[in-house]
Amino acid sequence: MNNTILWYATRGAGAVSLVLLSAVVVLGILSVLRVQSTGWPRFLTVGLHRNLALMTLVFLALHIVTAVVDPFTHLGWLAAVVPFSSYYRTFWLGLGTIAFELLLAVVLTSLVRGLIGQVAWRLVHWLTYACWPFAVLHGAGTGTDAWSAWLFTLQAICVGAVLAAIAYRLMAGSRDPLARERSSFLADVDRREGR
Amino acid sequence: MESKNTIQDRVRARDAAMRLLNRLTAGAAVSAVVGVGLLGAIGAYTFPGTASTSTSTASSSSSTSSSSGLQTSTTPVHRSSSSGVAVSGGS
Amino acid sequence: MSAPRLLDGPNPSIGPERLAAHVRRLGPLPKGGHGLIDLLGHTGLTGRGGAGFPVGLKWKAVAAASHGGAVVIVNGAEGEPHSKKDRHLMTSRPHLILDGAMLAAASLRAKQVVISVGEDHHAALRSMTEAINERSDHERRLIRIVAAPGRYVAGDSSATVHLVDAGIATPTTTPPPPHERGVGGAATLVQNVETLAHVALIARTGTATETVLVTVAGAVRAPGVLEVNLGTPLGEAVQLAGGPSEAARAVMLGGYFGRWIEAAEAWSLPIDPHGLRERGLSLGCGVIGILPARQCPVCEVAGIMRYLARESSAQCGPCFFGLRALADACTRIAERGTDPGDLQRLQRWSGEVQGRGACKHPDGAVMFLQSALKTFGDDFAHHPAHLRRSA
Amino acid sequence: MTKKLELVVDRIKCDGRGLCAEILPERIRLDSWGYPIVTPGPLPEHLMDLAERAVDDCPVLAITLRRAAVQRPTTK
Repeated sequence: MNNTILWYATRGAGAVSLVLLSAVVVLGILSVLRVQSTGWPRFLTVGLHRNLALMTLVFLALHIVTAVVDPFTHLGWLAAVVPFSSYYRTFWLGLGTIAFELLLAVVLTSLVRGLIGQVAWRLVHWLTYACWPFAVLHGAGTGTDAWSAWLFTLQAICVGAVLAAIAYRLMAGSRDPLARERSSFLADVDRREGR
Repeated sequence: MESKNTIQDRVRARDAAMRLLNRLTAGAAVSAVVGVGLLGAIGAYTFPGTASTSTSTASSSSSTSSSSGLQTSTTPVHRSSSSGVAVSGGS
Repeated sequence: MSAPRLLDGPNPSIGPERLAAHVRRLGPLPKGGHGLIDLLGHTGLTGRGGAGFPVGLKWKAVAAASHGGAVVIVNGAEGEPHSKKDRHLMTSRPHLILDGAMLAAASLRAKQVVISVGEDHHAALRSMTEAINERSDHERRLIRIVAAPGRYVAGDSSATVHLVDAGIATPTTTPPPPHERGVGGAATLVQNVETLAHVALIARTGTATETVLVTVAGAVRAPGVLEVNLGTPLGEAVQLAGGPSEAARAVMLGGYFGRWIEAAEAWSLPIDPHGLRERGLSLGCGVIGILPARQCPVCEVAGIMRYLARESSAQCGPCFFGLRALADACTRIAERGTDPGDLQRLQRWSGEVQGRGACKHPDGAVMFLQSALKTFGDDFAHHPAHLRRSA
Repeated sequence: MTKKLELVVDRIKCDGRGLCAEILPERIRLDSWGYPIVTPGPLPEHLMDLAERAVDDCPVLAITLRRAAVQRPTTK
């Protein structure tokens, strides 16, 4: 098997994973914002969010495996699991390892959400906001051709889309129609110690 | 109460959306696979190195850029140049 | 001799009866146990907090689910705006309530007795606290008091359990009901104070008590708490409260989760949980509210619906939004006059709200409104626009 | 004892996202305020997959499948 192909596959899969991950993050935010329209019910956003998340893992696997087995970079499997353990671009690669492990945690907990409960699942899911930036930095730092116009544009689009979604979410506030009244009533009947 | 009719409408809308979901997912999968090849090719094309190698890379990869066709005769060039990358990357 | 009454003994208005006097009058506290549970079943005693659930059945359920760690909650929150009978009993006969609580604890092998008293009912809080201090060390170790927030849903059994458990008086999702899984997951008996006072007498005499506490409110000369014999005609109770202070239009029986009855029909009704149930009515928490003829029932109902909407804990959407929509529609009819559209909406929304809360708050409010629409049908159908509001 | 399952909504958890009604219109509709009204009773076989989908997709885990239960006595 030709090593150069591995080398290119690693970078291609990496870039595709970043695009997919960004799309997943945007879809996740859109579902929180209860975006819908005729022909686009809410479960479509959620379903796509889930499917693309799983797809991201597949291409991430391709990205990592091809990188590891490429005898030229000879990273070794350790670098794939232990952050900052590779001699090659230690820092930037370490970010990628962290991002991968965070994403793994987020996806796996989502698969067993019913077992671990909504609260725990939600806490872990917030890690997405750590995972995604790590992934972006990893791409920018490690990508040999990070600054080639192509990849740069791609990354710019991803970052722009996600930041826009986050800004929208921050401006929108809670979409739970009961959030305000519920908390004000709660405050009125809360008799816990130390309050 | 809900009239039978509107329930049927909503069932139809549900089925349509389910189909759309499957199509979008499949589409994403295909374009992602293509993307790997394409971006790989672009990677090869914009690969740092001497003008001569990069142009030779360009001709070879652009001829087969769309996807998986990269592993044609151009390999040795890339091998050498990619080793050059590792160095330049390290610097 | 006739069966003893809750308010026998010294005049209730002079304050709490001390332990010594209480024991001198009624004798020592008998033993609880399965015998008592069966006895309560035979006497047919029903809860006096509002739901009227058979006491024997509830104790059996707790005993079955209890594994030596049951909890007894004495519910004296009395969040019902017009009801005064629970605090009246707590301030006059605290030891009768404590006796009932201890009998429940003994019969259910409970390790904890918690008395929930409305935090604004200062006299009741003081009376119960002093009474507990008069009891034996063993009992004092068992019993504690919590102050319940003065909100309507704080009286709900799951809200009371939540308050004791977590310090938050909001209802929680049932099933499972508290008598299966309550405080700390243990089987929990939530019983109204008056109910437990009856238990204390039944355990001593071995026979059913024959009285009930009611609060007569509204257009009567001497509104207040009365202890009347079961089966007493409602009109007689109203006479005992000084009689109507003016021409009466209707009677609200059972508080804000109760029913409206035209005055003419109401006077002859027997004050008796079973008798009323047979008529599709309920004594509820024992409130008998007299609506004067000069007052507009539509405005009165609108005001109460606004109150009940405000009192939703805003945890369940159908309850919060549904009750608010119903209250707004009632208020529109009250202020701008009848609109057929609003009358239809009241019916449609009632159907959408019924049975769709974690607790019974939405159901109680909707049944109250339905009874008002039935009793005051004409008033709702031809209500002129005017701005008279009732609190 | 049948193995029949029914859908149950936790009214407190539910915040009216409405996905369940989109996924299973055969059994779930939304009230005037966007909260699900579930047709009571056990689910027919041919709807089980969609019902499970509705349960899995609920963003707040408010709707669950449970064995068609007997009514418990409830107290206030």
